[in-house]
Amino acid sequence: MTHVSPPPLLSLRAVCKNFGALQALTDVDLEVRPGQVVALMGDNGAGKSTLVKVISGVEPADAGDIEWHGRKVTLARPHDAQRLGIATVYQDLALCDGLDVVGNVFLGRELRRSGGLDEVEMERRTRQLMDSLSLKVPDVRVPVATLSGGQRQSVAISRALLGEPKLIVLDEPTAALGIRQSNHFLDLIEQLRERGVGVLLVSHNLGDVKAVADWVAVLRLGRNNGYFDVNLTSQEQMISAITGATEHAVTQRRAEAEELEL
Amino acid sequence: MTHVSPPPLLSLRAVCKNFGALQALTDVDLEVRPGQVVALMGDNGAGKSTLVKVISGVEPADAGDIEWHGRKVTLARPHDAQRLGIATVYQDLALCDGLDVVGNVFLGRELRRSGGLDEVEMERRTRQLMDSLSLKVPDVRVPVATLSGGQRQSVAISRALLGEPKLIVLDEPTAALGIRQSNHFLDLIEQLRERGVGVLLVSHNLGDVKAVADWVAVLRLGRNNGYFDVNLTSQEQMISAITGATEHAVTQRRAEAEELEL
Amino acid sequence: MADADALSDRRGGGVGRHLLAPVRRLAKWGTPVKGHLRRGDLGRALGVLGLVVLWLVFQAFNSNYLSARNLSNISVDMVGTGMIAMGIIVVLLLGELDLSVGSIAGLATAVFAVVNVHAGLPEWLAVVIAVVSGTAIGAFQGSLSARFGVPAFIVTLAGLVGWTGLMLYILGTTGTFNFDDGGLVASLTGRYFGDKAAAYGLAAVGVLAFLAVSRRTAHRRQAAGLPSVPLGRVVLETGVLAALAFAAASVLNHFQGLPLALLIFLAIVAGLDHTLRRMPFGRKVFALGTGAEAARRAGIDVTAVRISAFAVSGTMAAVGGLFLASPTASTIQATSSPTLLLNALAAAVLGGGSLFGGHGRAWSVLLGVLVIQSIASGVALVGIQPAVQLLISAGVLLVAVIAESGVRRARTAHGLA
Amino acid sequence: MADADALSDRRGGGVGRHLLAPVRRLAKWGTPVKGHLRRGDLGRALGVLGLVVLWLVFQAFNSNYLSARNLSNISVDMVGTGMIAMGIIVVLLLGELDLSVGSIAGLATAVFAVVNVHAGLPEWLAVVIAVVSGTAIGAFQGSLSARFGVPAFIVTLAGLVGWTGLMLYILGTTGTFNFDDGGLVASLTGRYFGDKAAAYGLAAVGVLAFLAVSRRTAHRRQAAGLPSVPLGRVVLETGVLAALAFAAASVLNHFQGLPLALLIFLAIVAGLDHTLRRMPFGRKVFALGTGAEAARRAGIDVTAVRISAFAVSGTMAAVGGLFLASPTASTIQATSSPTLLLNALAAAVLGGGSLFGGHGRAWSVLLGVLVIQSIASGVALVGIQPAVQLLISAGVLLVAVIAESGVRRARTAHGLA
Amino acid sequence: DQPDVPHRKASDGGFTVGLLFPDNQATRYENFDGPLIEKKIAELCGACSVVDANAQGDVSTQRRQVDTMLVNGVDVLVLDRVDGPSLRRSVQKARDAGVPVIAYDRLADGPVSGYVSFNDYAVGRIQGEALLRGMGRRASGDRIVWLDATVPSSAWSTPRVEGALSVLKGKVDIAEEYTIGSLNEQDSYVAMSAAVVSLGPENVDGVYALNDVIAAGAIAALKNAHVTALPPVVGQDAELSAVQRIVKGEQYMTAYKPYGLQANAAAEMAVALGRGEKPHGISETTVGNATDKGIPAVLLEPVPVTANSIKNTVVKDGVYTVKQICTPKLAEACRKAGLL
Ligand SMILES: Nc1ncnc2c1ncn2[C@@H]1O[C@H](COP(=O)(O)OP(=O)(O)OP(=O)(O)O)[C@@H](O)[C@H]1O
Ligand SMILES: Nc1ncnc2c1ncn2[C@@H]1O[C@H](COP(=O)(O)OP(=O)(O)OP(=O)(O)O)[C@@H](O)[C@H]1O
Ligand SMILES: [Mg+2]
Ligand SMILES: [Mg+2]
Repeated sequence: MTHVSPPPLLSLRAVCKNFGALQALTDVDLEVRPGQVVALMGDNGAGKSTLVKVISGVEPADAGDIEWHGRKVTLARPHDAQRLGIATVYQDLALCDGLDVVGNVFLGRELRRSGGLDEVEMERRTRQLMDSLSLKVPDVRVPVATLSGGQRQSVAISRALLGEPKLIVLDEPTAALGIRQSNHFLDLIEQLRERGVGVLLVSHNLGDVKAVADWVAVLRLGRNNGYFDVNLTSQEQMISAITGATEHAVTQRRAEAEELEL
Repeated sequence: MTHVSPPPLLSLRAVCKNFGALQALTDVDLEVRPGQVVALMGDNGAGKSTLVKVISGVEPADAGDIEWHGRKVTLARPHDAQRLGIATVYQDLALCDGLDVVGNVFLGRELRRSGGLDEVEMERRTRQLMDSLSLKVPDVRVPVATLSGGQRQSVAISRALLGEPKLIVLDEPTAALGIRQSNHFLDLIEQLRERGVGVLLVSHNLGDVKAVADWVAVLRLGRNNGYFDVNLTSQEQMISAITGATEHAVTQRRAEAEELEL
Repeated sequence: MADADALSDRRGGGVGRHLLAPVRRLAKWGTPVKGHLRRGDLGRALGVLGLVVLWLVFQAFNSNYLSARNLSNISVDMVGTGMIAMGIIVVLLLGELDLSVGSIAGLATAVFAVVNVHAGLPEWLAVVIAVVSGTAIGAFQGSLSARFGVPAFIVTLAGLVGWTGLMLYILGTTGTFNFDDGGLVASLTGRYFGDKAAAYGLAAVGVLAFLAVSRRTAHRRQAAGLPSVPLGRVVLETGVLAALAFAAASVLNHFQGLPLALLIFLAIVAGLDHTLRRMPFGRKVFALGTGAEAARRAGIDVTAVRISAFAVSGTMAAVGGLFLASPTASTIQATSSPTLLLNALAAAVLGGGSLFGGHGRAWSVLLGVLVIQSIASGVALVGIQPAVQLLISAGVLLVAVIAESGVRRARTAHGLA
Repeated sequence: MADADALSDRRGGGVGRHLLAPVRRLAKWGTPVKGHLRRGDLGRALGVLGLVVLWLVFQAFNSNYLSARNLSNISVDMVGTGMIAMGIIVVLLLGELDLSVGSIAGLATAVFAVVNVHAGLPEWLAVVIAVVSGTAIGAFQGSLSARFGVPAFIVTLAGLVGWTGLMLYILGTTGTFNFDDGGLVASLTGRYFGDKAAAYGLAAVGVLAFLAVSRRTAHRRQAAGLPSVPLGRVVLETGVLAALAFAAASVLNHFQGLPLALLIFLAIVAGLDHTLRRMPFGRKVFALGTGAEAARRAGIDVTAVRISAFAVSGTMAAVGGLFLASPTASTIQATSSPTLLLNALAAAVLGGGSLFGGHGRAWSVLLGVLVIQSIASGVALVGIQPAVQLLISAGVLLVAVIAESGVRRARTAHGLA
Repeated sequence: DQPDVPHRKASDGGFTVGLLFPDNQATRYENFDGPLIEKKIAELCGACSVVDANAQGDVSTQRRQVDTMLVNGVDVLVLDRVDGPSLRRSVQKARDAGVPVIAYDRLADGPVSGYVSFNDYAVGRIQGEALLRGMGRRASGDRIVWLDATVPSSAWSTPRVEGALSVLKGKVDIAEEYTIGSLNEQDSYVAMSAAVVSLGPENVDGVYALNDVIAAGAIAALKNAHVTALPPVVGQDAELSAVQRIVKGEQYMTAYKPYGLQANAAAEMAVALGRGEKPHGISETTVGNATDKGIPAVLLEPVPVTANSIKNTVVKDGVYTVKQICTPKLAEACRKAGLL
């Protein structure tokens, strides 16, 4: 079975990341395949955002292998990840406060025409994009510093959707979104899946996760603590893995399954 | 009935706030009584955080009256609100990144002893507080800049709980919290209610709101758009008010009820 | 109701995957009215007003002040400081400060003099070497700041002192150096185009270019269905610009015609303005200025942009130095660098180049440096004593920043932040 | 399982109000090991190492360098710059910069001279007036910066030039001013406590105070159940301190004894250190430096803190100016302010006073200024030419910031950020 | 406040003379040169007027001041250039506008019409002679410390050094030599302190200081090093504080340049040039600069001032009154020096 399936889009093996004495990630494994939505869950401080930053090249791993389409890659800078087609919505959004919405959405990949930037086209596309996502900002030409929390998150999401990312990494993307916007966003994730995009979704919301994810990877204290098929796992099992109520059962089973596969 | 009940803890009347041409709040009314949990809901950009900032004195209102225990007050600076006993968890948390956890929790009301700050006692109490809330940070002496999103939110919450606030204003306080931490936090709100503290809770999470709130005030496009008793209102009604599906029915009823009361 | 159900259902943790039916679009209630007050307008209006008041005051003190000769002198004398100010603007947009520009200007003149006079290289080559050494110094400072994460004000404070030391070292015991006062550098400020057609032609070209660009942008925006500047406003702006440009041309023609220095300055201002507002480099500078970490995560090579910005600043400082050295055909005095820095910074700030990243157009430096030079000229004509002149320079910078802050607040209050 | 149910239930939107049963505490896995590397240790160790290397190098050039006379001279001469550097530290902690300290120092000496010599007020009153004018100037700059939201580097750049102008204006035609070389200000650096007991006594008091404070803190922390510094480390630290203190006292006693200037300096350093680290004012300064908006929302009067910090900086600059003017009993030259600023800033940075808010102990300035003055003394003894001296000053500042950045990174990598 | 003078010579013979001074580090320009020149011009030409400006050490400022004076229509310029770059273009500009330029104190480049200054070689010579005399009196060692400036802008300081060395060579040992970065007391103090550490306080037998400011710093350093018997220190400029130090016995000598003579010569030249006459009658010699040869020049002789010659020099010339010199604290020393 292993030799016929194509290699995963992204696979991490034994990734470690320390901040001084603090081991934020220890031997973390993860796989995302095209058209797959993998949810990453875990308690506060479990290392989810650290893993996201490793994948996006923002804070490179100290140890471990990262493979893209089965080939080993180095993600030392955000640029490296972008070149592969990885787009990220960070937990802290990482917007340029003083730039307007258009400027933020297109930052680093501005459209050009003879003689400079094509502001008109960028503005048109930004409006289109935000409309199509039912994400609302008062005006695409105001600095994002003046936007509400949810509006800022909308901008970060639009930014990640621009272009044709192959893997989209979302760190609690709906934390600040309203009810309607959240739902619309979840629809969007399904559209992405249908287009064969890989999605890594960090979330604390079991409802959202059950709604859109195929698999759930759980981190606990910086280590893998289970990998579940959403449709075959109960909420209780997941919560146990996240909070550490039962650490063995599920992990065990998964580990055995992996051994068989190899 | 009106003249026997004590005046509300906080009441806003016809509060307005503009950012240039943008009317963020228009004639907003709101009441919170001691021991009452009022949820404030609304779409992204509805003006919830703006209202929170008005109440906390961070961005004073342009027009309208604010009453505290029935007496008119001016909230021109954060200090004014604090003096009244209003504690706030902001959506953007507003922590001093370079100060450690202890420094942030006690910022502006440091404990003193002869000869200076009482670091030992502050550290002890911070540990105690965070333990009692089951909020976890790796160490109370690391700068909050190094904490995870949820850990930072924990610090902001601890900060607000310190002292004996009379009104606690929470702007999406669980957005970054894990499952366990969220639940624990909701318990805490109930404890606050029992102690007679007024709570204003901004949230997009209907589940949380239904779980702890007594009343739900809905903002839409910067205006009041309904005031519901949680136990008597269906989720559908609330969602309609938030998204604007039906703007009249509920508001109407509430408006009539108010007229009767006056 | 079906919508609401779907919403609460999903939010509530259900496993169903309903597609949310499209909901009514939110009213576009938030679009601020911007037609009548575009970004920077207020600042520019205030600047022009201030300039007019200044001129009238000095004219009252000395009736030669508004003579064509003096106004023409001002237009030439401002170029050196203006060049330096333009470099500073780029660094200010980054949210940084370059304290070393005055010293770099001085050092560049020393390099030029030594290479030209001592080593005997041709003047054009010496100019190139001097300018490139400014670029290299700027890049060096920028890379120190970027690679070690050291605030630029410290690196450039070291530069302020260090480059002066290097300059003194290069000049050796002579302390100064004269170069050919009929040569290339001397003619930078000494040459005028006496033909009346030159000044008027330049004015005409400028006005027409402005009109063409405005109209084309408006057309493209309309075609793309975006709100655009109304025709009336374009006509008004063009009219104001034409009036100013032809008045200036006429004054210049009353003295010796269009100065070469002014022509070069206008060309460089136009180029820098385009680079900052319409080219990817400018966008990157703005982005870094308002969120360095965000820019990094957007894949922008933060170090490269930072180094480039400081290289531009160093280059412009060297160019400015040559213009300042041109009238005396001698190297700039080492001690003058703090005052030079102050004037250039004041010009940059006065021009509305916000210090907080995100704003600042190169064109506005023109206004800023005109104000600074008008004051310098007036102070000299009225014969104010040097100690008081220093106080005036300091006061002008303070007034500039306070005015700028007022403009910024007004802008924020109007939702244009 | 009941727990999990409750969790999913509530999260899932149920209306029930179960009280969550207490869950197992998370393991305390995150506590970094800090015992062996406390904040600032690395920086201090590096600083001391650098100092020793410097001393050996200069001693190789001139065998009188490490004589008791020269070391004693260094300990006195460093006080002026050190005072200014301490003021700068406070402003750096705010995340701001005060470029005007050199000028304020000069102006204060001019004010002193004019009030004392011209107006004939008694010396002590003239000193008070000079120092208070420093305070007032600092407060003025701080309030401009705070009220108008203008970056302090601009306001203080205007100050750098403006106060020099004011100084020249006050001195008028004289250009410089001499005052009584046997008076109060002159004795600031001229007076020594010749009694050997003075220097040794001071060393003993310092060591004992350190020991007492360390022990008491450790006890209180243990009593409160908090981790505390182990006894072994306290003993080690006390031992190192005692060795240094008594060695220094012995050197001083080999020349003329304990200098008054050094005594005053140590007292002020101790006071400022306590204020910054153990008093609410210091905490507010730190808070502002790492998050102005957060500090404002915490109810801190941001404007007042900012004004106070700049007032401290202005005061210390004035005090430093008087110490610098003391040996020659003459006003400080106006042109020397950029170099003064540079040296003071280098001392502040070298001392490990991070520029990014949050770190920086007043004590470390002692080390920083010792390095700066050791270099100045060595450069003077070796007879290096002034142009090169400027290059050296600039280089020292650069090395200081680069070292500081290295230390900062090492600290971050060790989770002590 | 400046009268609008018509461009070329007015019918009544009155015209405007512009005075351009370089800096105010030294007290002399505003206290002596300016008023003295003005007084002499008023004597020679009642209808003439004088305007002045001080460039405060900045060459660009001075250039602008020249431009301004030309715009305002002065007829003669007396230019004491900033110690730094020459103002060749400005001088040329003035010449083109028909305004003659007199170089004052320091020789400027370009078509200068006259030069008035002191003989710098002689300054150095009398400094050297005085130093030898002072050391001879002490008859201890022969080690001197030489404190000089870094910007010896060739034209005026090199002859001084040559003059001093012509006397001192072979007779003293220049044990330490320091270049002072900027001419102020603090920098001089630092250099002298270093010299004391290097040589030992008892081994400094004499100090050659460029001028009185440097001398002041050196003396402060010696006193702070607790040198009880101060070695002879020589300076230049006869500043009031230097004269007072001489009275106190701290400084041995200063080279006094009678500004009155210099001012008179400049005023005479200016009036002559303003009237369209040649200044050759006033000058005794000619000098050359980088561009021109044969510039008519007046080179005046400096006068040494020591404790016993104060009365006959600075007091007699009216530079300082005895009251100015002899403050209450100095009364005792003044009596000893025979001033009171
Ligand atoms: N730059 C840093 N320096 C030091 N420690 C850090 C740094 N960044 C993160 N950490 C620590 O690493 C741990 C994991 O943090 P991370 O942000 O990955 O958690 P998370 O799983 O995203 O949590 P949350 O759900 O709260 O967002 C935390 O204990 C945090 O304090
Ligand atoms: N400082 C400001 N300047 C200009 N506009 C602002 C400013 N602050 C908020 N706004 C605007 O006011 C509106 C209300 O913002 P607010 O932050 O109150 O929304 P919110 O209800 O909290 O939304 P969210 O759920 O996304 O947090 C938004 O359209 C926002 O763009
Ligand atoms: Mg996270
Ligand atoms: Mg909000």
